[in-house]
Amino acid sequence: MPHFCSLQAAVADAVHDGNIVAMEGFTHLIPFAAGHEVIRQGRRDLTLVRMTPDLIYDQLIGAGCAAKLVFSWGGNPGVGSLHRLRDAVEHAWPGPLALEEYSHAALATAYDAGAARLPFAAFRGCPGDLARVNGNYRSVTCPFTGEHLTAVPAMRPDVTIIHAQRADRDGNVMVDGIIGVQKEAVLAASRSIVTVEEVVDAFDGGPANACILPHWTVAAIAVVPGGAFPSYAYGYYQRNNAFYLAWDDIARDRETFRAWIDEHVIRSGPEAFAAHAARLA
Amino acid sequence: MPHFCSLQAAVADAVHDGNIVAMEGFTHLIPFAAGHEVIRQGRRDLTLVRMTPDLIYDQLIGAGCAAKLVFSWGGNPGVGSLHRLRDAVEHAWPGPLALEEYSHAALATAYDAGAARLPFAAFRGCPGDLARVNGNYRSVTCPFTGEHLTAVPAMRPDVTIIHAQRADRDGNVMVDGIIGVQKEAVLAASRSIVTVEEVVDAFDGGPANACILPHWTVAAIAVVPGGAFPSYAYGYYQRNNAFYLAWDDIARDRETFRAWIDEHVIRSGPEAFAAHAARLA
Amino acid sequence: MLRGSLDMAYTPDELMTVAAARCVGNDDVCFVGIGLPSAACNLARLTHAPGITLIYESGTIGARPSVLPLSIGDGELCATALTTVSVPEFFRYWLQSGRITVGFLGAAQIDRFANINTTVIGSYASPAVRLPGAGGAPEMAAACQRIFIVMPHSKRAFVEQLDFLTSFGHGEGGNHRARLGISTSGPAKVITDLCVMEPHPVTRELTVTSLHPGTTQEQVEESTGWRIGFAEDVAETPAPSARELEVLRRVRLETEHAHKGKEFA
Amino acid sequence: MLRGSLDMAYTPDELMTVAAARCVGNDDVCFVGIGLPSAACNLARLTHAPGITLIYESGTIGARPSVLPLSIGDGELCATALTTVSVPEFFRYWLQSGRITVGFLGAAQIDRFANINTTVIGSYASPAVRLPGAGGAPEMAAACQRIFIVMPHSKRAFVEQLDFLTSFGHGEGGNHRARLGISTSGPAKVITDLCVMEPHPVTRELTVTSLHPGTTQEQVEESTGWRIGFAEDVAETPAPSARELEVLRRVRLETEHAHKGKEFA
Repeated sequence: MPHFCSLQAAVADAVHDGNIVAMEGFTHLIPFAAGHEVIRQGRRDLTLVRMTPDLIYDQLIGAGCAAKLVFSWGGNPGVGSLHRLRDAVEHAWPGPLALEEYSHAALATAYDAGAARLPFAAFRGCPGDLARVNGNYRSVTCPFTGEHLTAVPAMRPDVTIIHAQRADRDGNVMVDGIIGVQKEAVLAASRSIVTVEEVVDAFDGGPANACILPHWTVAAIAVVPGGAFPSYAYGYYQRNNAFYLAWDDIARDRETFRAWIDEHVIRSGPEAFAAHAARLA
Repeated sequence: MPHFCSLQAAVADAVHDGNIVAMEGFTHLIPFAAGHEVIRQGRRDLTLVRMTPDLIYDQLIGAGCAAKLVFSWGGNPGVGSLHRLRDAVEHAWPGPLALEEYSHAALATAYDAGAARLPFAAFRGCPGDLARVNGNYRSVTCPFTGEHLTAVPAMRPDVTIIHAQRADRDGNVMVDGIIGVQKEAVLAASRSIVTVEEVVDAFDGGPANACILPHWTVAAIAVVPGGAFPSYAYGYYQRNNAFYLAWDDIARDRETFRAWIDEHVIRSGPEAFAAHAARLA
Repeated sequence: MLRGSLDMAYTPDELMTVAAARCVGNDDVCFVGIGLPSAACNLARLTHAPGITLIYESGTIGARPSVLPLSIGDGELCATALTTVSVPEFFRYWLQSGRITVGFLGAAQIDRFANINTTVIGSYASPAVRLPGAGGAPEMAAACQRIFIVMPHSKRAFVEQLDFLTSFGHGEGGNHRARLGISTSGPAKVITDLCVMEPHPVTRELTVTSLHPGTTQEQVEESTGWRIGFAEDVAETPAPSARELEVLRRVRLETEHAHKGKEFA
Repeated sequence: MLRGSLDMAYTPDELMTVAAARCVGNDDVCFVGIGLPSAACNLARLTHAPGITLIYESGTIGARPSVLPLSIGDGELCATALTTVSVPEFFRYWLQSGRITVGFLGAAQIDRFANINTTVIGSYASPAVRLPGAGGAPEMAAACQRIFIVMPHSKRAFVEQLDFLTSFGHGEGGNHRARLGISTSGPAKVITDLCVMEPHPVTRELTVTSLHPGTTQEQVEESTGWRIGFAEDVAETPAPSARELEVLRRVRLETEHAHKGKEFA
C-alpha cells in the first residue's frame, strides 16, 4: 500500500543525493511539481534519466542538481534549444554534466527490459556515431539466425517519479492518454513517487485494458493538482504552449533563469500548481 | 484496407496446406467459427500454433488438419484432457502429430518478438526438461552482466486468425477484455484474418489506450456473430461452460467425435454460430 | 468422506483448500491457477486477507471474482479486475520480474525435492499419458517469491523419479537453486489431503511437518513413493473453522450454480 | 519572400511543405515529426490523401489533428487518434518492425549521401553547439520503407563532412545499406527551399532532379558544401495549387490561434 503523503515528504524520503532518478511523461503528464520539489530540497549529483529532458530537466540542470544526464532527445519541443542543458554541456555551467545518450528506440526498450527485470534489451540498431560515443551500445548474436543485434543495458532507476491523472483510495494509479514509458519507468525503478491530479473512490466504468499501476508497485502518492503544468493532463488541462515559448527567453540567460527559479521554485511550493489545475468537461 | 468478405473466402484465400497457422485468443474470443471453416475446407499438414490448444485445436487435430502442434498448455480448461490431442500424440490417430512445446512465458515472448520482427526473444528461463526436448531453447549471454538467458526464436506464423468484438467501417479492429496475445499474433504473421461480432460506424467513446489493430494490419475481416462460441466475447456473450464439459464425452471416443464434426462442422456453416450471439447490456 | 465432529464435518479437499488459504496473507500478490488454488486464494480474500491481490495468467490483475472461474480467462475475472494486461506483458513485466510473492502449483508427479511433472507419464517421445504440459508453471516456480504445491497424496503422484521435470523445485536439493542463480526461495510447502510437508532447512528434502486430523504417519508413508521423513515435532493441522467452511461452501455453491449456464443445444 | 504570380504567391516554406506533402499517398503509413513534416503530412491528409495514416512517436496511431501540434505529444493527437500505445510498444511493434512506409526527417547537417547530423556542431566531447540529439531518427532512417528529408538549403547545413553521424542515409554510397543488412530503401528525396534532390540510382549521391520556380543551378551550387551534381533533365518543381495553399494557410492560421492559449501569469 503506497503512502499518501505530502510531495515534500515523498521527495525527502525517496530521492537522495547521487541517485539515478527518472522523471517520465512523454510530453504529457510531466511531473514538474515534483521536479521543483527536488530543486527546493537541494539534491545534488543526481543522474537524471528521461527520454525527452524537456523544460523539467532544463530547470534541474540549471539549478545544479545533476551530475549526469541520460536521454534521447534534448530540445524544447516545437520551440528550439534547452538553454540550460546547452550551457551545461557547452560551458559546464553551473557545473560539468556527463551525457549518456541513446536514441528513443534504445532508451524505450531499455526501460522495457528494466520493467521485466532483464539485464539487457536487444533491438535492431543502426549504423552511426551514437554507438561510438556511448559504450553501452554493445552487440548480441541471434543464436538462430546469426544476425547481430544491438544490445543496451536495462534501465533501472533508483527512483522514478511520474504524474498521473488519478489514484483511487487504495492507492492504485491510472494513467490515461499518451502513456509514454511511465508504466515501464515505475516498474523498472527500485522505488517510485506518483503525483496525481485527484483521488477518486474507484475507477468505475474505466476500460478493461487501461494503464493502471497497482498500489503495490507505488511507494508514495502525493496529491498535487496542476502538478504537470506547463505540460498537460489529458482530460484535465491543456498544454500551456505560451509557457514553452516564454521559457526560451527565461532560460537563455543565466540571471533571468536564476531569478525565475528563485521566485517560482525556491520561494514557492507544490500548492502553487493548483492555479493551473482544471477538469475538462 | 482489409477485405470485408465471407469467412469461406477469407480462409480459402489465406490458409493453405502446410501453412503455419496461429488461431489465438487466450480462453477468450477463440475463433471457433474460423477453425470449423478450416476443417470444412479440408486443409492438411498445418503447423498449428496456439498457447492453449483448447477445444478448437482438439477439433482440428481430430479432423486430420494438423501435422504439427506448437503450444504451451494443452488441456480442456477446468475439465481435463483434450482427448483428440492425446489420441494423436499417444496413438498417432488420425495421424502422427509432431510437438514443439514451450512454457507460456516462452511462447508469449516469442510472439512478442515476432510482432517486433526481431529474430529471437531472450528471457530468464529455468532449468527443466523442456529445453532438452525442444531444440529451440537456446542461450544468449548478456554483454553487460555475463548472465546466461534463454533464447527462443520469434514466432512468425504464415497466417494468424483471431476473433474480435468489432470492426469499424474502415476495417480497424477492436479487442476488449482479456486481450491475450491476439495483437502480437496478428502483427507477427504474414497475413491475418479477423472474424468479428459486428461492424460499427466508429469506436466512439472508446478508451485512449484500447487494444486496436489498424486496418492496414489486417488482411480480411468476416462478420461472424457468435463466432467465438463456446468460448466467449466479453460484453457480448458468456463462455458456455456446459459445452466445455460436454466436449469431454464427445471427444473421448473417435466415432462420437467424427459424428459431431460431421454434423456440426462439415454439414454446417459459419451462420450456425449466430444462434449463440448476444449482446450483454 | 467427512471428518471432524458432527457440526464441523469437512472433506479432505476442504481441509486442503483451507490449509492452502492460510498460507497467504493480506499483502500477498498471488499467481492463481484454476481449481483448488483459485478456491484457496479466494477463500483467503473472503476471510483473513481482504487486501490480497489475485493475478491470473490471462493478465487479469487484482481480480475479485464472486464465483470461482472454470478457466483462467473467464469474463468474471476481467470484469472484476483492476486492469487486464496482455499475456506477453503479464509474463514479462509482472511474473518474471519477481513481483509476485506467492504461486500455487499442482502436479501429476512430484519428487522429494518438490520438482514437478505436468508434461507426460512415460517417455516424452511416446508417452503413456500425455498431460497438458508446462503452461505458466516453470517460470512461476522460478520467479514467485514462494511456491505452495497442493495435490492429493498418492504413490502414483509422489514418486522416486519424475518421468519429466517440467518445473524446477529444489532440484537435487541443498542450495541447488542458489547455485543456478535463482534468487527466489522455491517450494515452501506441499499440502496434500493427508499432511503438510516442508523442505528440510539444509537438505531441502520434503519432510512432513503437520499431519491432518485423523491421519497417521503410516498412511503418509504408504502413499509416498520414497522413504518420507518426518519432522521432530509433527504438528496436527488445525481443522477448518466454521467461518472458513461456511465461506468456502457458499462460494462453491454459487460457482456450481453459475457454471451450469445454458445447456448446449 | 513571396514567389509566383500575384494571385498565387507563396513562400519558399510553403513550396517545401507542398512538395513534401506530394511525396505521400493515401495508403501510406507515415512517421510524422513536428514542424514542417507535420504540416506536410496533414496537408496531404486534408487534400489528396484522406486515408493516410499518421503516427507520432508519442504512440498516437492514426491521429487526425485539426490544428498542427507544437509537440509530438499534444493532447489533440491522442484525442483524434485511432489508438495510443506506449512508447516502447511504438518503437518495437510499429516502427522497428518495418510497418511504417514513410518517414520525414530534418537535420542540422546533411552530407552527399543523405546521412544526417542532429547531435552536435563541433566535437562531441566539447561541442560548439549542442543539438537535441537522436530522438526517433536513427531507427526511423533504418526502418521506414522510404525517407524524405526536408530542410532549408545552406552551406552550413549541406556539408562535405558531418560533425556527427546521427542517422544513416546511404552511408558511403552505392549498396552500403544492403551490405549492412538494411532492407529498407532509405532517403528517397531531399526537399529544400531551392530544389529537390534524389540519390543517383547507382552511386546514391544526391543529385538535383528538380529546381523550384525561379531558382538557378548557381544558387544551389553556392548553397551546397560539396560539388553538387544535377540530373540530365532537371525539372521545374510544380508550384503549389490554389487549393493546397488555401488548406495549408487555413490550418496554420487555426494552429496559431489555438497555440496562443492563455498567457503564462
